[in-house]
Amino acid sequence: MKLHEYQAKDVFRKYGIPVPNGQLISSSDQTSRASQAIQGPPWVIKAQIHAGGRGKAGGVKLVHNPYEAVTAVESMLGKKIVTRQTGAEGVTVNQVLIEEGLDIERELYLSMVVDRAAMMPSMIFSQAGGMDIEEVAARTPQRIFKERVDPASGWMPYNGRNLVYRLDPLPSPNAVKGLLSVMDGVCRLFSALDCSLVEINPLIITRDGRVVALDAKMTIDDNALFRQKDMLVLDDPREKDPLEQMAEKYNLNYIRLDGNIGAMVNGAGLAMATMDVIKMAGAEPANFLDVGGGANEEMITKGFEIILKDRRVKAILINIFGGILRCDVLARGVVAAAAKTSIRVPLIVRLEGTNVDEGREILRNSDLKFLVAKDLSEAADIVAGQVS
Amino acid sequence: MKLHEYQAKDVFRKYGIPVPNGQLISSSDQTSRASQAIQGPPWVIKAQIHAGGRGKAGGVKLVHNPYEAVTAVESMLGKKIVTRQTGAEGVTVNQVLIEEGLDIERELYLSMVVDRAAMMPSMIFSQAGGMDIEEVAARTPQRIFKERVDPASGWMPYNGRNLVYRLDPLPSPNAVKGLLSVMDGVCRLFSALDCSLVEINPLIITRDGRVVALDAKMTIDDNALFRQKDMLVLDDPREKDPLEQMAEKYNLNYIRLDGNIGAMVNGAGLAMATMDVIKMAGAEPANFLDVGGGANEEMITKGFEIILKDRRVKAILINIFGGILRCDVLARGVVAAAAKTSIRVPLIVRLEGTNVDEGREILRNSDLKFLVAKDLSEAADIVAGQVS
Amino acid sequence: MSILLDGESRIVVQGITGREGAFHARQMIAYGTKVVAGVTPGKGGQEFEGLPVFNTVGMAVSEKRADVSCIFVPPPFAADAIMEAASAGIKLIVCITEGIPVLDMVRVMAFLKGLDTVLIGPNCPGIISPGKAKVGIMPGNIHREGGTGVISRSGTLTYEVVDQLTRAGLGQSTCIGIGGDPIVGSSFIDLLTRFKEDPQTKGVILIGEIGGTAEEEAAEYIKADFPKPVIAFIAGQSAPPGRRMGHAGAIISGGQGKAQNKIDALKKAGIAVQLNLGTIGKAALEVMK
Amino acid sequence: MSILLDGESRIVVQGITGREGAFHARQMIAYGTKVVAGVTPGKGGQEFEGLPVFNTVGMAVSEKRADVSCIFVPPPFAADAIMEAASAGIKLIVCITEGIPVLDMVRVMAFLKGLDTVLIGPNCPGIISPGKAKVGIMPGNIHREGGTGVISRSGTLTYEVVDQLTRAGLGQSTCIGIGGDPIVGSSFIDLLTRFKEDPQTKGVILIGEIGGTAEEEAAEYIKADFPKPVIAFIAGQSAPPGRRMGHAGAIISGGQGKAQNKIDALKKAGIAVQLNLGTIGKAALEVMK
Repeated sequence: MKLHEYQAKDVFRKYGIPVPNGQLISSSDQTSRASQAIQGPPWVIKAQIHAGGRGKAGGVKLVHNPYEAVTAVESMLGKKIVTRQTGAEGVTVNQVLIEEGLDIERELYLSMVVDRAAMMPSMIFSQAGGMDIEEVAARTPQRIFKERVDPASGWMPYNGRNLVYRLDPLPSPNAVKGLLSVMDGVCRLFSALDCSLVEINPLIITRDGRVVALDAKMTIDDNALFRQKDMLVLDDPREKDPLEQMAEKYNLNYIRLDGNIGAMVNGAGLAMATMDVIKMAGAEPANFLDVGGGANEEMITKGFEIILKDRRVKAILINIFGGILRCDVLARGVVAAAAKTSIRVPLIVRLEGTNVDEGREILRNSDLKFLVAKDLSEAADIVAGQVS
Repeated sequence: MKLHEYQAKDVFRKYGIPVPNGQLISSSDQTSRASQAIQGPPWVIKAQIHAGGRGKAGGVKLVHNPYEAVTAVESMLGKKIVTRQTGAEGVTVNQVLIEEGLDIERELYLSMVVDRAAMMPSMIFSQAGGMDIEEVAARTPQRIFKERVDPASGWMPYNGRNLVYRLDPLPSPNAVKGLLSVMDGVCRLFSALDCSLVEINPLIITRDGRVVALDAKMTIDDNALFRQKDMLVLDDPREKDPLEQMAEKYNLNYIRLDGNIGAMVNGAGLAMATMDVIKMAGAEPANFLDVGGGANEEMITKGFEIILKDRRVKAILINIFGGILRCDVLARGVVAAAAKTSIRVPLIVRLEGTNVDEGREILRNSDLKFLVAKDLSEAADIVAGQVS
Repeated sequence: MSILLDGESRIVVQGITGREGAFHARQMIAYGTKVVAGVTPGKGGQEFEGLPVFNTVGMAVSEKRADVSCIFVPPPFAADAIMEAASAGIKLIVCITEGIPVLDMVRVMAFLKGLDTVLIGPNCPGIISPGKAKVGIMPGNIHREGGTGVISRSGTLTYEVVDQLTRAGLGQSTCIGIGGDPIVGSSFIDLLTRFKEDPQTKGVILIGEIGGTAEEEAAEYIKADFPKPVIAFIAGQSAPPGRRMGHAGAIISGGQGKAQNKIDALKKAGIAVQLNLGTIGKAALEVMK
Repeated sequence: MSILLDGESRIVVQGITGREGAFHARQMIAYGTKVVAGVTPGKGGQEFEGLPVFNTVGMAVSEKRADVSCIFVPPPFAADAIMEAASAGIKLIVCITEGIPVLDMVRVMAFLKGLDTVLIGPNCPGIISPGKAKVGIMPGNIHREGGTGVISRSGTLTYEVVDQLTRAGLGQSTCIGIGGDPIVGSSFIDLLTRFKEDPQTKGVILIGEIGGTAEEEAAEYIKADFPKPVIAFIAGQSAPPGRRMGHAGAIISGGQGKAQNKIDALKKAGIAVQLNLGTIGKAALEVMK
């Protein structure tokens, strides 16, 4: 679950990580009151969307007087922003953060993630603040420093020193202290709030030697939301695809993609492989949909309904390898969904595994029109043939 | 540092560990108001002293009406209690705890210590509540259950289950829950407050299924007091030996013993070995005094003064193996102390190691009367000869 | 032989009185697996299909000599269940549970450090040594005993592959789903090392997917130190970056975890990579021969 | 040969700019020890007796190839300093600091698990391989190179014993103070194992004291697996129970840690126990011959 910048900064404040003074507004007539309440000019106007890359897409503006502020806010609120992470449709800006502009001496990068190979949280620090860190990592890996956090000890002061004292030139002793304190805070909140990502880019040192988190990204581990109720309430579903929202409600793993072949599969790995097979057959998947190993009839029905709601879908492939999910359950779910909605596109079914005969029988005896594929390759070929 | 029972129970409350309702009083005229405020009769009157074994020494009394309560309080406050842990002199009772009497169904034992061999905290649990646990451990070790706490995970629910589900017969589900919760609380406070011991004996299950800590012992790791300021203020020095208090002030490791040979040594191991040598020579040490490896002249002076203040001392042995502590520093300290106080007992000096010649010279050139021993065996023999 | 699991293994099922635990315990027993006990805290003393249910794994070990555990405990309690099994001396722990917080797994792996315990999973279908024993949720009937080892990050995708293997006449020594989470107890390499020493195993199928770098590391190991034939498949070639594809671990992020990186690394290590899932059975037959 | 420390060891001193650290760093250098750098966070770039002072141990390792660390850092920061050294790849860490909270040491030992790092101490005089190098605070001049290994929980008591050994003509291979705290990095057994393999070491003096059961465990190990002559001394025969005798670890509690228990265990294992400290040098000469 992603937090907005302003939400992450509220968390930062609680953990003693300095952030710029700012106010959140959701309509442009709040702009002048907000800018009066915050030291400035200059102010920085920042669109609150989950996707990264908003800076290049006009989602961050530096303004030097109240008029510019209003103009900047109006250019964002209610408008769509398209970044490399939003897809071509872009996302609508519902809220804007107005912050004091600070006098930056130095921009650094700081983040924390779980290092899968080391099986520990890892803090990542770099002199190359404000830049695309993936690019820095690819081009100049020697500029990226890492410290792992052993669960037996937790974050220790030396972890911070190992990072900060590699800066060249070394900042003032006060700034060193400030950096160590921010790192400690990031590590504490990362553990306490079950984060999968905390990122500050840039983390700045001001001309008067203060260390401030100018930006803030936080992602909470979805698996841990059951014990992070305070975070759960921060969820802002407005940017989510409506079909994905609906799927979430029914515990279905559904991701909308750009193609036109709807797919329903049991199991994440098989679902990915099915998308791959569709693509190799020359077509494009409209979605990833894993109904899960333990899906019941209702989940199948809902999954099938979601696919049918997607107007771009020109053909549907059902690929089920019955294991825990029995083929007869699948068949009943599909038939139930078809009874509610008219199916206006070709349906290709490939069933295998537990109770496959019963499943095929149920489908055959229904009103449903569908094509049968004997194996996965054939299924993909038939599907691709339908839309080419 | 030891806490009093009432102090430990205040801590327990903060960590959600149920304790009986009670009030602390320090004069007997507070008895009736206290007993009115607490459910009863019966009440339990408990002398607040650090030493264990007070039950058998008249320090715990069950009373059935307010008159008995006053009598019981008066029998304790201001009086000396002698237990197996106080020494023959006993300790004066300054405070008394009045508690509600509870209806006990079952008495258990629970404690947490650092397991030196495993290098982890370890929780110890036994059915044999209310008994001397050392005796239980010696006679029926199979009745003692232990769970270690891995620092990588902390106390886990399974640790508690491993202990509680070994009870035979198993208590009610509610009591099981209560026990697991107490264990969790003990472990949390043990870590958070840098305890070296937390002990609840007995931990009871009442007839109505509640789990309550009837007694409470807590010891804080002296080495961690620098970060446990909240605990430090709970220190009650009134039971300490005045000479030990004075030594503490000067960072001297001094323990008063029952013999009559004062000893001043550098280093804890050598100090213990010196006590042993004195005893083997047929005499009894009056103290353990380790002036430490890095003692300066002032510490030596103070240490020597403390030994001289002990009226039982009939002879003094100084045994110094100069390493970091140079023999000349030692000599100057002794001479300085002697200048302030008249030395009325024989002084035997054994010096060896760094700057031994300078040290001997300083002693020789002073007004001090002393005997020189060429080695440790001779030193002990001379000392023992002086008092036999 | 087979690896990790054989007909002598004595299984305790943690969470045996739950819906999933009960269903799959019966399936395992039906397959012929030696399930010796169940564990559900607070239900000790009950019976399950004639087997004793204990309050703790420790009791299942001391009373019934259990040496393998299969965990069907809900995510909030699963890390605790794994540690309980390990501390009770269980040598092979198979955790089926999906949805364990990743920081819980960080703690579990630190806890297991230095212990002589193998963890398979979590978020996995389990492990099966066909004809001997099955510990997990895979359909037993698609498997046949034979000489091919299977290691996979996936569930049904593995069934698809195993079904094709069996139809192609390639039986399996042991099939292991290592799990779809970012942190899992056993890696490809951990298991390859065991397949290397197993005389029954003639070759191995490795089924990877997007996310992390486990396949790249496996490729290096195989090139340096694994003498038997290997065929690999990677799911998620068409997956978009930044999205979690069902499995918590199946996500391309920070420029890492792309299918193409993995395919390239495997090919560079001289490993046969099968791109078309539909014909992996036949392809395996070629490579294994 | 000697154990753990020799003339090639390259020492970094953590806390070199403090009073104690500076004093003993000079003493070590005067003894001929290869001290290559110091570390004090925030003082990187300074010099100490011509040696560079770094901000981190990592820099001392990468710039000066330090492989041994000697720690003189105050108790609140000492656990951090130990972990810093271990994570920087230091192979031998000698922690002199007295007064580290025991729960800090619990964390340190869990942290060191699985790492290829030896910790001596804390609360110890250090380690010396006479004639080669000295890392710690012991007076160098009382030592002579020779064939006797010394392991002790104490400081000055060890000097007393070493002095007697030297006077008796028994030189030392390596003398280690393992420290007086309840939890120390290296046990008697850890070091006996090394002395066993060291050809220079002909026999070992073991100096124990009240508290814990380290001597009892050592006795069992020696009986089972240590072929060289051993002579033992235990301090604290006259210590009262329940009191901490200077060292945090020297306390008889819960019926454990009595000197007599230790003496009995050692004697039962066939080890010569010397009761009179005054004549331990001569006694050692008998046993070692």
